[in-house]
Amino acid sequence: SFNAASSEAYVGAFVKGIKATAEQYGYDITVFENNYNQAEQNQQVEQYLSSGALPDVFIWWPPDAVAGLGSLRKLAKTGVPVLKINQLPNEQDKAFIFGYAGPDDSLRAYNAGEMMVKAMKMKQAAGGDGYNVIALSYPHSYGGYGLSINAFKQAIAGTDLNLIGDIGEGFGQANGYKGAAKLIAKVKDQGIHFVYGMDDAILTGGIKALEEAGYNVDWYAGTGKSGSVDSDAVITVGTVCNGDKQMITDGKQFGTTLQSPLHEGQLAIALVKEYMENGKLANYINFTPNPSVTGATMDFTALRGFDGKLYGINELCSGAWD
Amino acid sequence: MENFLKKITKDVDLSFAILLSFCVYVFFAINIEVFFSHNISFAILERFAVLGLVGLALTICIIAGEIDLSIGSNAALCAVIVVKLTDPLGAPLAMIIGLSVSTLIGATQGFVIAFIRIRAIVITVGTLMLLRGVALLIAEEKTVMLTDFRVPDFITTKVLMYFSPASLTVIFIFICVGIFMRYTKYGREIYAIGGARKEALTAGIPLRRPMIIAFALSGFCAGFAGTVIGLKSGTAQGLGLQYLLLAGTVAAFVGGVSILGGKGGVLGAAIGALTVNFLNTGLVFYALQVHFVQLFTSVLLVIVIVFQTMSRVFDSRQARKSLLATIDERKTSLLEKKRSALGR
Amino acid sequence: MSAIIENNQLPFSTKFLQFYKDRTLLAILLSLFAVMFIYGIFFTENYLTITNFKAIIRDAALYGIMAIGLTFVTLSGNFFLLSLKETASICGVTFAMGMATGFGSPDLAGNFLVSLLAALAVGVVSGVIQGYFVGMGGNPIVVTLGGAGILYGIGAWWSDNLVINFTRPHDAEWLGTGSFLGLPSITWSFILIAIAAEIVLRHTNFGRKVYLVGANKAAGKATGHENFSMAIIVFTICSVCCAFVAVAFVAQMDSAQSNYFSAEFGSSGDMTILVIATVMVGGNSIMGGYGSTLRTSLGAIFIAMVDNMMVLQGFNSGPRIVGVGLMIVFSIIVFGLFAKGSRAQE
Amino acid sequence: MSTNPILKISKVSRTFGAIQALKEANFEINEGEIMGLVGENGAGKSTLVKIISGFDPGFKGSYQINGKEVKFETPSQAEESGIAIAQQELSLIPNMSVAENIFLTGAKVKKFATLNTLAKMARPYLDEVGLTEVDPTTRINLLSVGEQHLVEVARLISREAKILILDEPTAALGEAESRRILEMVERLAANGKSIIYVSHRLDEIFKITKRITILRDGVSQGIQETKDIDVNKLVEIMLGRELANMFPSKADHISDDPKLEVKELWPDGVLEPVSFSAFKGEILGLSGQLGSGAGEVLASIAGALQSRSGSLTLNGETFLPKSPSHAIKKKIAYCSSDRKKDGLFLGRPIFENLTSPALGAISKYGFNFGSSEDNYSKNLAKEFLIDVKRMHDESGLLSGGNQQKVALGKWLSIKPDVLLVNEPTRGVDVGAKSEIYQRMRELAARGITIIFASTDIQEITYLPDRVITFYRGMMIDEHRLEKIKTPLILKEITDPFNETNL
Ligand SMILES: Nc1ncnc2c1ncn2[C@@H]1O[C@H](COP(=O)(O)OP(=O)(O)OP(=O)(O)O)[C@@H](O)[C@H]1O
Ligand SMILES: Nc1ncnc2c1ncn2[C@@H]1O[C@H](COP(=O)(O)OP(=O)(O)OP(=O)(O)O)[C@@H](O)[C@H]1O
Ligand SMILES: [Mg+2]
Ligand SMILES: [Mg+2]
Repeated sequence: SFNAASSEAYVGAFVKGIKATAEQYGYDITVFENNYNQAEQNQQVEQYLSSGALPDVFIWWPPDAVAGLGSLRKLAKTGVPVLKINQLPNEQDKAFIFGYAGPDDSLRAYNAGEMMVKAMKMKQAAGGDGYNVIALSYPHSYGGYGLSINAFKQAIAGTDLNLIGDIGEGFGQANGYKGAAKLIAKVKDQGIHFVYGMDDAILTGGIKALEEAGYNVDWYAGTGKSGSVDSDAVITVGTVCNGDKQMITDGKQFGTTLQSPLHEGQLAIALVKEYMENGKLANYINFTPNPSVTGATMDFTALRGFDGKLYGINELCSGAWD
Repeated sequence: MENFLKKITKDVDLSFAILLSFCVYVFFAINIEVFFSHNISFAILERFAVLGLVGLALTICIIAGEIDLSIGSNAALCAVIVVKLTDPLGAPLAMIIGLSVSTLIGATQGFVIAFIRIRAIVITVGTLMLLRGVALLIAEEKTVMLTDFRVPDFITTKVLMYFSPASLTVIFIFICVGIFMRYTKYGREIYAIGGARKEALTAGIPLRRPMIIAFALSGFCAGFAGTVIGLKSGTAQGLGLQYLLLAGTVAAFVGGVSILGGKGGVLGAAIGALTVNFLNTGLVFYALQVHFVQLFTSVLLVIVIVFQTMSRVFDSRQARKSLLATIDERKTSLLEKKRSALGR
Repeated sequence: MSAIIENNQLPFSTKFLQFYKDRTLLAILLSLFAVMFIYGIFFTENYLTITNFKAIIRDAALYGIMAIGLTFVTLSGNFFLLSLKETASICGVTFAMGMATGFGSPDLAGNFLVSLLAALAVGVVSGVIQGYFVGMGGNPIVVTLGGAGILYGIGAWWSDNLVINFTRPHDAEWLGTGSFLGLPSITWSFILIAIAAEIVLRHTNFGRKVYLVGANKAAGKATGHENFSMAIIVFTICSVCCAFVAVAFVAQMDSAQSNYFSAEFGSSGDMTILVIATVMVGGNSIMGGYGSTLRTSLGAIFIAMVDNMMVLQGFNSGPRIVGVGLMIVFSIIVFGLFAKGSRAQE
Repeated sequence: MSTNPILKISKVSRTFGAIQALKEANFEINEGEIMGLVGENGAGKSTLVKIISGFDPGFKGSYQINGKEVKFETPSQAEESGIAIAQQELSLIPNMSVAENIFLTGAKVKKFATLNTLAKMARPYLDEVGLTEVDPTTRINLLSVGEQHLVEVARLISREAKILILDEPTAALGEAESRRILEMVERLAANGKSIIYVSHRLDEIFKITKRITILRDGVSQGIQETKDIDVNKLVEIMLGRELANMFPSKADHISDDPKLEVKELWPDGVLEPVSFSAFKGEILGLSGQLGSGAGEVLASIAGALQSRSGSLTLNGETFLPKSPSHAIKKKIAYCSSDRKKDGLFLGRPIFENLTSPALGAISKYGFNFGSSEDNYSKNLAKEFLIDVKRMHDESGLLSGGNQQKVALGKWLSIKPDVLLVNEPTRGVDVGAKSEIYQRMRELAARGITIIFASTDIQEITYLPDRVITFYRGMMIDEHRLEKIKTPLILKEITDPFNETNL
């Protein structure tokens, strides 16, 4: 498997997952990491291939959905089947891979959008108003950005919600914070009522910035998790649950759409198994589930992994989910 | 040949660089059975095509007594331009445009440095950011990529077992630059302003010419590195390639170039780049986490630093010894004269 | 031959300018500000708001503090510490480790003081070691470049390259997200450190030595001020500043990770470069012996202003980097041209 | 001279900041003649020849070659019209080979050449200057200083120019090497080259030149036919005054309690250990040419130069300074010969320079607030007549003279027992010179022991109470008060063993 550095919490969990499952099925797997750096991966691929030793299957996670094509072509040229993960295949890829395993960026974002609409309704019910949304995004140069932002817009289209700001400072909490701080300064006096984080790591940083700027992001009314919303709170919704669980438990984050690196790892191996056994995949695109999770539902959420076992949310999520 | 050997043995830093790279290679050759194979050698040369160029770019600046932080951005910019223009204009024209932009940028920096008399490191801190942004703009903050992959396929095809058109071109560039630096008046001027700027100016060397040439050269090399990367993968990003600066600098220093300027050369740059490549390539087979690769690379650099520090101390000791020796041999005869003349 | 004339009671303004005898350069910096202001006022809405200026200074604070530390290195003629972000990274990891695990001993877990001291200690050690090599005559650029990779490697190795979280509430919140009299603690830290640094440079023997050794190492040696100890001290100061920034930032994020400060994908770019640029935009002489931490602080705010304004103008990261880069190059060239008059760099 | 000159300079002025290096100076030279250019330090000789050779376009006045007005922006332009120079400061690249250095730059240098071809091309020129045994491919920094100067000359003649300029070529050479240069110069002149020869060694000037141009404080004092002028006349024109009168009168006697005793001190670069003692309140002069060992002895007393063995005894303590700071602690102050290199912090204001050795004196607990430093430095400034108005100016903006006053004056801040000065007045204008001499005398009178080394024969004759002469790393002799006579000392520092009869 060629993938990004396990320094990234999500990738870290993914690597754990894929190794564990591979072991379970008796495959042995080598993981090549890179620093979210396509050029670096290209060279690794080059070097690995030059060693002449070929595996039965390549599992390929491009740091950049588009820029990875060079490496993909090299891998494919060897005749060894390639499974693409994490980044939805685009037209050029199709010729070189036998399938895709990973999240559905669009669905993920769409669910987030719907969750926000739901929250908006609850807030209205509680007598709050204000419908301005800001998005804390991936860098706009990054492949996943387009899919996500469009799906999200779709989900909130037709409602009162309107997107007034979108900044892509970078990945992770640190950049999430920086970006949010800047965006807040910009749109402050238009008013901010809803925040969409393209992933929870970014959102966690964003929430810190919001709090510092004096916003109330705690959506629980006095009643606790009764499902009613504090009418003047800024509602934040994230995805991927790779951030800080505490944000949700404290009610600073309304909800997230679960995306489990564990699933992704397991699914990848499962598909490899399927492909090895009957030479093809039942279906070409295979998504990991992206259910919505809110503070209210969180503790009861459990999902079946692709190994058949049932996993609690803490096992499924990456980031600060012990 | 034998005076070539003489030259190497005279230059302590260079010979140490050679020794070091030899050790690294042997280490991996022993521990990884496939390492000593022409496939791997091919891969190493492929990587050399990039890192070597960047190392060369930095080596030239350092020889001129300056350091250019903007090469990473310059490379990225060139990569973006070339990849973007290859589809409409065809690779050759695209390369010409991209490379002339990079070279021009280098030359401009050289001019500014010579004209204002500021340190390159100062101005290139700024241009690092500037060019990075420009690259991002030209790429419209997306990843630019080819639709037609014949070019990448061509430049990565194997020739003569070890080489590809890419690596062959780079080796050719190395030879040309090497000849230029060592055998032409202009090359020697670059060494001069690097090694002893005050003396060079007193000798009547115009600061601007060598400075502009040096930075134009390094800009060209950086740009070419970017071109190779871009065309090999068929894609380019505005934010990419920042890692080249570090890798290239390490390569240059491991190659034994002296930061004080005026010393080192193309050969050293090549060896430095190879050493780093041996290391990286070797480590790939251990499938280590990224930070270990960085760790080991820096350890390599530290070894060089320690060696150079020690050899400097040793040199000064030697210098004093020889001084005292020459005095002692002049002593007897002169003191003899003194006795006879002054009766004391 | 000029007779001896007491300069009795000069007007205050002259005294002030003599105090900052590098008047031209300071003037340039200030006029640059003026331009930014005027542009900002007329062409950017909610630029002139208090909150926005808070945001600007808040932005400047993090790399501003690092830059102040680096200014000591530069003024003392030891060029740069190229391992800024790596030092910060390893110190951040150390701090988070302390807050999360208490370095193995659970009763220490979450103990702010212990974690802080540990982080600073790491900064001191790395500063002393690198300073030692430089003092021995090693070239700062090479030495600290080597140091960078090693520090990062160790930090990542130790933290197994994972995010280290410690949950709220914790004792470091006051530093991370807390604020006092309406200003975030980190902003206060920036202001206080800036003042302290300026006092040290202007009114202590150590500060004077920094300038003297920076201006001329040989003359320094001849008058009994060796660069050996100087190098060790300034590199330590700089590293400690990095450590402090790391602690503040980690305290704010309730988490640390070895690559927090190397924004590979952050459009704001590489922390180390940003900090160096800040020192240069302050118009400090890279050859040493000339400049001040005040100018560095102004430089930091200046860069933050440019970036902030472009955000408010709704620019994407691309143009923003261009803008900041342009401003840096521009001011460096202007400084260069003027410095040429009063004092050539060579 | 009826023949009209091939090079003619008239009413040329050059100012640096506030000082005027050249004031409407005139100069000319004919085909095939050797023109001497003399004048004391700072008279403007180098400035003039820099202008002639295109290194210094920033002058006012007329510059004609073969009657045609010319304006050189760069050295290479001057070279194209047949002018080449070997400058006073070394201009060789240390870690380049001899051959590469000779053919480093210039219009006529081959664009492309291997080291071996360069070596072949360099051979004849090296032979010409007598470096027959030097391999052109050896690195410059492996050569002795003398040999390096010869390489400079070799580069000069390799330019194949019509007009050759030598700015103090023999300053660092021994007699034999010097003589070779002189012969070469005469040979070149015989082949129809015109040569401008700048030197402080008047014997050389009289030996080879046909005419002499004399500069005094940037003003040319007319051209003299060498044959109808003698040394004293020349010196008089050069200095424009009676020699002695700018020196303070000497002490009437030398106290006999030794303040500093130097025992068996063996500095690097000196042939044998030297022992002598310096008395309270005297001015002791160490006289000798470059590399004679006088400077070395001074430096190693100050801990600035390593020495193989030996010890000092000062105020009853016996020790050997390991470093300048060690010496400073023992109240030994050392003012080196090169103020720009390690004497001054050129970028820093004057007052900081003045207090730099004694920061402790101007601060409490390491802090330095208020005006204590101001007053402290002002007093020092007054002592050395440094303009108090300019205390906050960069010392680099001062004239050579004032710079030297600062470099020297700063040492009073440590209240030294012994003050060591190497070349007290190098590159210093006449006015400042006599001030510095006055100051040194006053300090001595206050009981400070002053030891200075100098290559300037005047000041070594008229300033000190006692003189010790050095020759090629050996201590030769000692003279007191009225026994100090110029000819005697000149003899002892140039040719103590009657080897040469120039
Ligand atoms: N670059 C410069 N900037 C300012 N002043 C200068 C510069 N070069 C020379 N001067 C001053 O011009 C005057 C003449 O200097 P010059 O070097 O021509 O004297 P010189 O006759 O060559 O002395 P010497 O015999 O010591 O070589 C001196 O006062 C010197 O300080
Ligand atoms: N050796 C030198 N190197 C550099 N600059 C020099 C040198 N000698 C003189 N100068 C120039 O001379 C100027 C000062 O010359 P001047 O002889 O008038 O000294 P001054 O200090 O201004 O006069 P005063 O002695 O009355 O104070 C400075 O601007 C400086 O540039
Ligand atoms: Mg001169
Ligand atoms: Mg004067």
